[in-house]
Amino acid sequence: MSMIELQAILPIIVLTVVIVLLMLVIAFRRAHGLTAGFTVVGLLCTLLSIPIAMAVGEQTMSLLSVDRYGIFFTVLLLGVALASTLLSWEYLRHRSGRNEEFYLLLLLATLGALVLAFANHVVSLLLGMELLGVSLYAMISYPEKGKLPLEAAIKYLVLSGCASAVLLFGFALLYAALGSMSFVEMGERLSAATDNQVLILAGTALVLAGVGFKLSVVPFHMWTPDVYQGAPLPVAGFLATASKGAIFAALLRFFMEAQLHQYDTLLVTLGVLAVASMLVGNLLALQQQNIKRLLAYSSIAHFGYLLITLVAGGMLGGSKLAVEAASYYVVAYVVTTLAVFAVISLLSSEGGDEKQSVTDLTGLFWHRPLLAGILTLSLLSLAGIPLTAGFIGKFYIFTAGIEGALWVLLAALVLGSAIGIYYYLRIIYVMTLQDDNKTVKYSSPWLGEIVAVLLAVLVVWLGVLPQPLMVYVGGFF
Amino acid sequence: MILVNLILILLVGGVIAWISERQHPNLPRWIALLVILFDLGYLCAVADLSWSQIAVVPNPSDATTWLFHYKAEWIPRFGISFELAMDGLSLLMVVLTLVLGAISVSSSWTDIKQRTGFFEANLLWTLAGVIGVFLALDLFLFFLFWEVMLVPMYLMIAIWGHEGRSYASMKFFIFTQVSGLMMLFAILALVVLNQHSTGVYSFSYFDLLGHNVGGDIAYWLMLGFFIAFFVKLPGFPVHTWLPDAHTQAPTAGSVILAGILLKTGAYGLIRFVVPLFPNEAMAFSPIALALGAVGVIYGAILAFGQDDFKRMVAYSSVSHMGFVLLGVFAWNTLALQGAVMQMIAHGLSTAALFMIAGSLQERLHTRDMSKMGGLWQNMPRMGAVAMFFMLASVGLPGLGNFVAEFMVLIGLFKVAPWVAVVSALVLIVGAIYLLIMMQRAFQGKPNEGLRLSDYGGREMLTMAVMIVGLVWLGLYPQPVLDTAQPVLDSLTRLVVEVSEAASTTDIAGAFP
Amino acid sequence: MGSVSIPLDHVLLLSALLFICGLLGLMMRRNIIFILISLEVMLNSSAVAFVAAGARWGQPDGQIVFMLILAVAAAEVAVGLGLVLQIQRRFKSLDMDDANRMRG
Amino acid sequence: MLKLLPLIPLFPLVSSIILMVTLGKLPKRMVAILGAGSVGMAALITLLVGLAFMETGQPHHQVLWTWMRVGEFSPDIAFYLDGLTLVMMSVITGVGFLIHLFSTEFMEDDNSFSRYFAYLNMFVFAMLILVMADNLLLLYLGWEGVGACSYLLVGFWYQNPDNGAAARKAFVVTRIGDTAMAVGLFLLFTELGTLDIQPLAEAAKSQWEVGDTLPVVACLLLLGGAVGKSAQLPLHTWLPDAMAGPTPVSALIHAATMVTAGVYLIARTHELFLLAPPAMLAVALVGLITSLMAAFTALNQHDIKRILAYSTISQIGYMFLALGVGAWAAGIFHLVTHAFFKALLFLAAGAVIHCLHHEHNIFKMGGLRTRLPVVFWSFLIGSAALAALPLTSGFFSKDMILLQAYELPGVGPWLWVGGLLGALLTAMYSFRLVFVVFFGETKMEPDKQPGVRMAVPLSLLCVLALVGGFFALPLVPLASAFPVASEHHPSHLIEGISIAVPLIGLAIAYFIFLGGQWKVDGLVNSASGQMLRKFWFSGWAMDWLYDKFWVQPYKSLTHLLRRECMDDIYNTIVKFCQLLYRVFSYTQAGRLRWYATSMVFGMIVVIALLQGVI
Repeated sequence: MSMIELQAILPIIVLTVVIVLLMLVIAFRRAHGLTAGFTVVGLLCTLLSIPIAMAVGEQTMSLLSVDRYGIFFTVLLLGVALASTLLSWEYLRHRSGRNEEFYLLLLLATLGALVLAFANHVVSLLLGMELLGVSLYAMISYPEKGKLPLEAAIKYLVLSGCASAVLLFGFALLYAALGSMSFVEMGERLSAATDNQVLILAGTALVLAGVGFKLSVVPFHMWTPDVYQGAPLPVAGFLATASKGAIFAALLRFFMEAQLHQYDTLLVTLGVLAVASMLVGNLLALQQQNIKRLLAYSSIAHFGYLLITLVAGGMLGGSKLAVEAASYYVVAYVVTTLAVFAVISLLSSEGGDEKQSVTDLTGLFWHRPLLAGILTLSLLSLAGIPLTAGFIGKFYIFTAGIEGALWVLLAALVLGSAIGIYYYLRIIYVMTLQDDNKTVKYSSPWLGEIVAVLLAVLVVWLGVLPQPLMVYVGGFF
Repeated sequence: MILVNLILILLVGGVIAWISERQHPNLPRWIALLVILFDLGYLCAVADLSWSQIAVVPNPSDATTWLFHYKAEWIPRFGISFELAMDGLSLLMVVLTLVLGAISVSSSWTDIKQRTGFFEANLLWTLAGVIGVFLALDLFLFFLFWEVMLVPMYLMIAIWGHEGRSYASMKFFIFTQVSGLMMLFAILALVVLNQHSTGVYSFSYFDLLGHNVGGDIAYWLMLGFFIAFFVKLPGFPVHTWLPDAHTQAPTAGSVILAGILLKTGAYGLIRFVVPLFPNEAMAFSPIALALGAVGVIYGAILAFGQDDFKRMVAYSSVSHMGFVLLGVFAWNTLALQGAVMQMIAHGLSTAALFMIAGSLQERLHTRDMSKMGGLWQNMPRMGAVAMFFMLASVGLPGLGNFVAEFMVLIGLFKVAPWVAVVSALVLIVGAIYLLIMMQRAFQGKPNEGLRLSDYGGREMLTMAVMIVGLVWLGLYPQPVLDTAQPVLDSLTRLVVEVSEAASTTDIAGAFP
Repeated sequence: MGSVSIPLDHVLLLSALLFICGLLGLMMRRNIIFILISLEVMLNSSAVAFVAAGARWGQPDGQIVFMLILAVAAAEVAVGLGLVLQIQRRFKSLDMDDANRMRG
Repeated sequence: MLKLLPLIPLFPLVSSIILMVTLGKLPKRMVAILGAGSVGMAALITLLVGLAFMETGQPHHQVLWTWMRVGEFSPDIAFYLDGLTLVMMSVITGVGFLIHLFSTEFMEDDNSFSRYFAYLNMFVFAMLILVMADNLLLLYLGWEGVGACSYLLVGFWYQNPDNGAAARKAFVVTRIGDTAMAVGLFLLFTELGTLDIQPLAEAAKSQWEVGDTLPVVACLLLLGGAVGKSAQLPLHTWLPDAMAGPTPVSALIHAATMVTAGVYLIARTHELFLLAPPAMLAVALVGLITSLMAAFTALNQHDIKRILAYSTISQIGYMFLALGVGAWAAGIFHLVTHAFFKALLFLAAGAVIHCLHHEHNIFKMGGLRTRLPVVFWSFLIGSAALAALPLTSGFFSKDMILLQAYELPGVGPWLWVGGLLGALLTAMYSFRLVFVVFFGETKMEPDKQPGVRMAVPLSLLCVLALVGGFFALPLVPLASAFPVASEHHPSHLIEGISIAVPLIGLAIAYFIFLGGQWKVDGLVNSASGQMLRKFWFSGWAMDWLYDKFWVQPYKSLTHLLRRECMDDIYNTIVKFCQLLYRVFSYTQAGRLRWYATSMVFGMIVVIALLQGVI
């Protein structure tokens, strides 16, 4: 491994070093604020290392390829991690228990996500996914001592383990059929393959199922609401954004590098999954009273929307537009979802039970207008109303879908969005209700509020001035 | 820049009104009123238009022939620009918007007692969004305004609405949103098709106009646009959001909804649907005309059955806006002029009826007409005003609504005599429900025990503005007609050219 | 490739059977310990498949993945067992059917 | 002098607006001066303008401003003055002024004095616009305007719901006719490209042949409008109910002016009707049948105003008959004389009602001849004119109509016979009224006498009703507007019969109602007699018929639709979504094993999909 290659993967190295150092810091001195602060500094250092890494240009190695695409998602994921750290700090501040190791887990999960963003090989994919996954199991059950987190963690562990096994078995079959585990080579041999069709078919199906699970695509979505509900809010936010985002990034790279878009039946399958996700996800959220479950169902739907881009990419022969659309949508989704979770978790930052029910938001507009405003904005973004990031995302998906002439998928998208508006608006409506018996004084979680405001600004910025990001994500692959 | 400022003034004014509530709860009202009047004054002062300028027939596909044009790069990746332009039609609509905006502020003066700042802010933002809709000529920007204006409107209904506001506001939002998605779809498909043939993305109206898509797909795209505007209009089977939203909205909300928001649908039909898809729109026109006629009659019939004052007025809107649809799809200058007139006249007359409903609710705490009666005795001034607007809605000649409806019908008669005859039946059916409204609310045995305050100076002044407006429209509508004429001329000519160039199919025969 | 070779298909069949066993265990078993064991079986069955595939192509990659899977499985189980302890403490039961507070 | 023309409608308009804006704040005296004075001024100017017009005899055309101009559709706000217009204007302002004057006393005690005059002035304005308009659209403006004023005035005493119902009925029923007329305007404009009356006539003559379908359709549509406004079959049912308004209103609107607007419309567009003989015949038949039906009904009423209302319907039937046979001048002549004597009758009836505690039932009156002498003489003169007793104004006009009807080739004699029957009935019911109310024993004492402001208009109208026919009124100005009728005189026998018939009617009425020589009680009280009486009393059961076949079905329909059935579609969709929500939610059972199973199921689906099975 040359110096240049080492420099290219500098962010990963820096983050690893930070993790080791953090372990030492915790060993020497247990202090919540210090740990959180160190984590923030560490993440900032990682971010700062990115320009250095980029200085050597795009590097493709046997396991990782450090390219614009990977760097882009790295920045996104580090941003999510940073925001999650600050939100976790606000969240854990008023809660008892030794929470220092939580940040360690957070960093480990981030590391896993980073690896996924660069992965161009089955092994690095596996490694990143498991690092991310195992850290998340622990994070889910770590801070809260109640029953729900535990239940969520064990469910996630078992099902995610199962999905990993399925994914691995699938890759094993593909490997057996193709003889390589690098995405690019797999793609080349796949298109040349004439025999071993059964292995390839079974392998692809299993890989699809495994990834589908991680992205909570219908019919592999069952775990999502339970895990979201049980996980502490910042963790749920991290899970919804960083974890899913990283895995989608890896999937997209796999899809593109292995040229999977040439296979019609695969596209049909993806299309069916997309339609199912859009409709089932939105329908499940329709009258859901728990916000976290509602967001889980909404994320199911959103990944249904995202799959449209893959299908469109296929119909267009792997066009850049599809990648562009997918990347933009992921960013919009991540930022918006994180903003929603930020607001909800800030509402619960006083300690005590989490504010999970929709009715807990009654009158929020009038006693916490800032947070209510941000939440409204984010929900509108999720619903795809213009001036928000979510709209540009939807715009992209529409464009890609039209270019690919995917009328059925677009019809489902329209239907799904229609249902979606209902439950997003329901929350907004509840917030506008009059609620007189809430005169509690809140100590303002200012740091968290700054994070939320920044996220909201980002939502608007991406919705109003999308051109720079469009140009950037247009340059992938 | 003038056009940008028009919108900016309202947006910033909204923020100021919101903040000013901390100083004094009355302040936002004054600020909102002044902001709107200032905006109107700004338009009049800076615009500096002469009739000769307006009379220039603009070339719809050449922005420089328009009264104003503003264009700035926005999202070059997709050829999206921040493009605003104004011609006579949009000028009329903007003026209507601002006038009714001021009226709606006045109508909510005593109605809204809580969170006035946020209320007025939402009101101003809605107006800004509507003006954006009337001015935007980049389809992306148009869609943006189209959707964004819903949000403050939604909040107005959801926060300050009446008992059923949850259902009503939700229905309003979902109906318009879903239809909006179909339009988004159609816009994007149009742009993509255009890109396929020209190689560049462009959302500019001027680039897309005259680009004949052709084929089955064009029909579907036309439908996408049509549905969005049709829902907003609202047209017959998709009108059901309107009675709920109008009934539950606060008075100012109803005024804006009926007076302005519905007009965006009509405006869209004239500006986009027919010019962008002339052949398809004309092929579709029998269906559209049938829907329009059904809506006209259906609205009137349902209005008769209502007990709720506002609901009745809402159904009358369904009925009246059907004329706009008829006018647009008859697509000759007379009918189009009628449609434009109807937009303005209906804006005024319905706004006034909603204000009366609002005043009644404020005083009686009910909208149920079966609990009213003989109110003329208690409130002769309100009764007289109500009588005037009732007669205006009935279509009494000499008032704006008559001019509009007559021109629509006479234009329509050339194209589709039987549709015109059926629609003309509304002269009878419409009279029935409006007269019974007057009877149930204001005539009959008065309740002697009731002590109600009659209209005061502010209300009378507001009403006087609308009365004068309607009389002026009814007796000397020529300025309005002259303003819209060049635009409509150019649009009709464009459509004829396209249809002639397109093919020799029998569709072309449908043009006057 | 070695002179005495077991056909790839056979090994894959074996691992598939193992995999299905694990899957069935996951679907049938209520005790969390057995569920974890089933999970382990699934993971390891895929590891076997990798080894066989590596053998087919004469590459060491398969075996490397095998070791990686062992590590992953170990980590999973470690966290899993930690959770099992907690579950036993809070739910007073290891029956996963009892852990269904969240639904709907 | 002709330039003063626009001032004529302007005076009442301004007065009306002042009265409306001041909202009853003005003192009553002031209101009276404004209300009656403005119409008086209008009458004065009409006189001046009329004199100026007589000098030249040339039609005068005056454009105020362009109303609206879109392409070739460009109606102006413009007036056209010819003999016909002048006659109508004279009637409106002249009779109108007298009725206003009468009203100042009649309505003195009413709280809404100012509102009354505001409406009444507005009516005069609208009526003037109707007759002065140079195009059909402006005419339509006046047409609808008088309708609206009629609505407002019929429902003037709004506190009684019955009045409101009557007002609505008046408005809606005439609206049916108006709609037909509007469609007629669409047709005329679409076919001929203009709505200006004179060019329209020219265009019609050059584009259409006599007997074409289009002119027939157009004329029938216009006839629809006329039938509605003039309370002819089948849209006559509103007029008797419209008597709910104050009596001077009935005199002005529902006797003298507005209801004759239909006659004016047909006369105004006679050049079109000449192109459509079937439409002409329809006009004549409508007129004749209405005239007879209404006369029978009038014979059976006991509300003084309803009798007069049916008599009005019947008399307008005569006018339609005249128009239908092409006796344009005769029709308009009858319109004028009818305006005099019917206004007189209504005002006199109003005076009776005013002095008798608002009593309407004639059988509770009686012997008023000595108690209210001024009213009695007025009523007598009015009735004589109505019955067309020789030498009264009504005689000349009715005679002219009958004679010209007789001359019509083909159906003419039949129409003449029908007209004679009508004349007989007219004499019967009008003198029945006189005998019952003013002769016999006194059943009720009047509590006051009509004052000078009532007496003066009554006396003036008496004069007009008596000698109006002597004025060469119809001949000079009308000649310029209509094709000259043939100067051929029918035989003296025919003329004699025409003169005799009303006298016979008078005699019959005398024998039955006053002298008591003829006992008709037995006939009346027999079962069939009672039924016939009831049938006639209800106005040939037309109201019942309409109620059953229009009003009730419409009400049921609206009641059925009241709860927005279109919403059911959307509610079904919502329900369906909620159902799906519940179904899917049910699958989220929270059990780990089930979740694992669902994943396996998903895998099978994916494999199947990839295989292309599904």
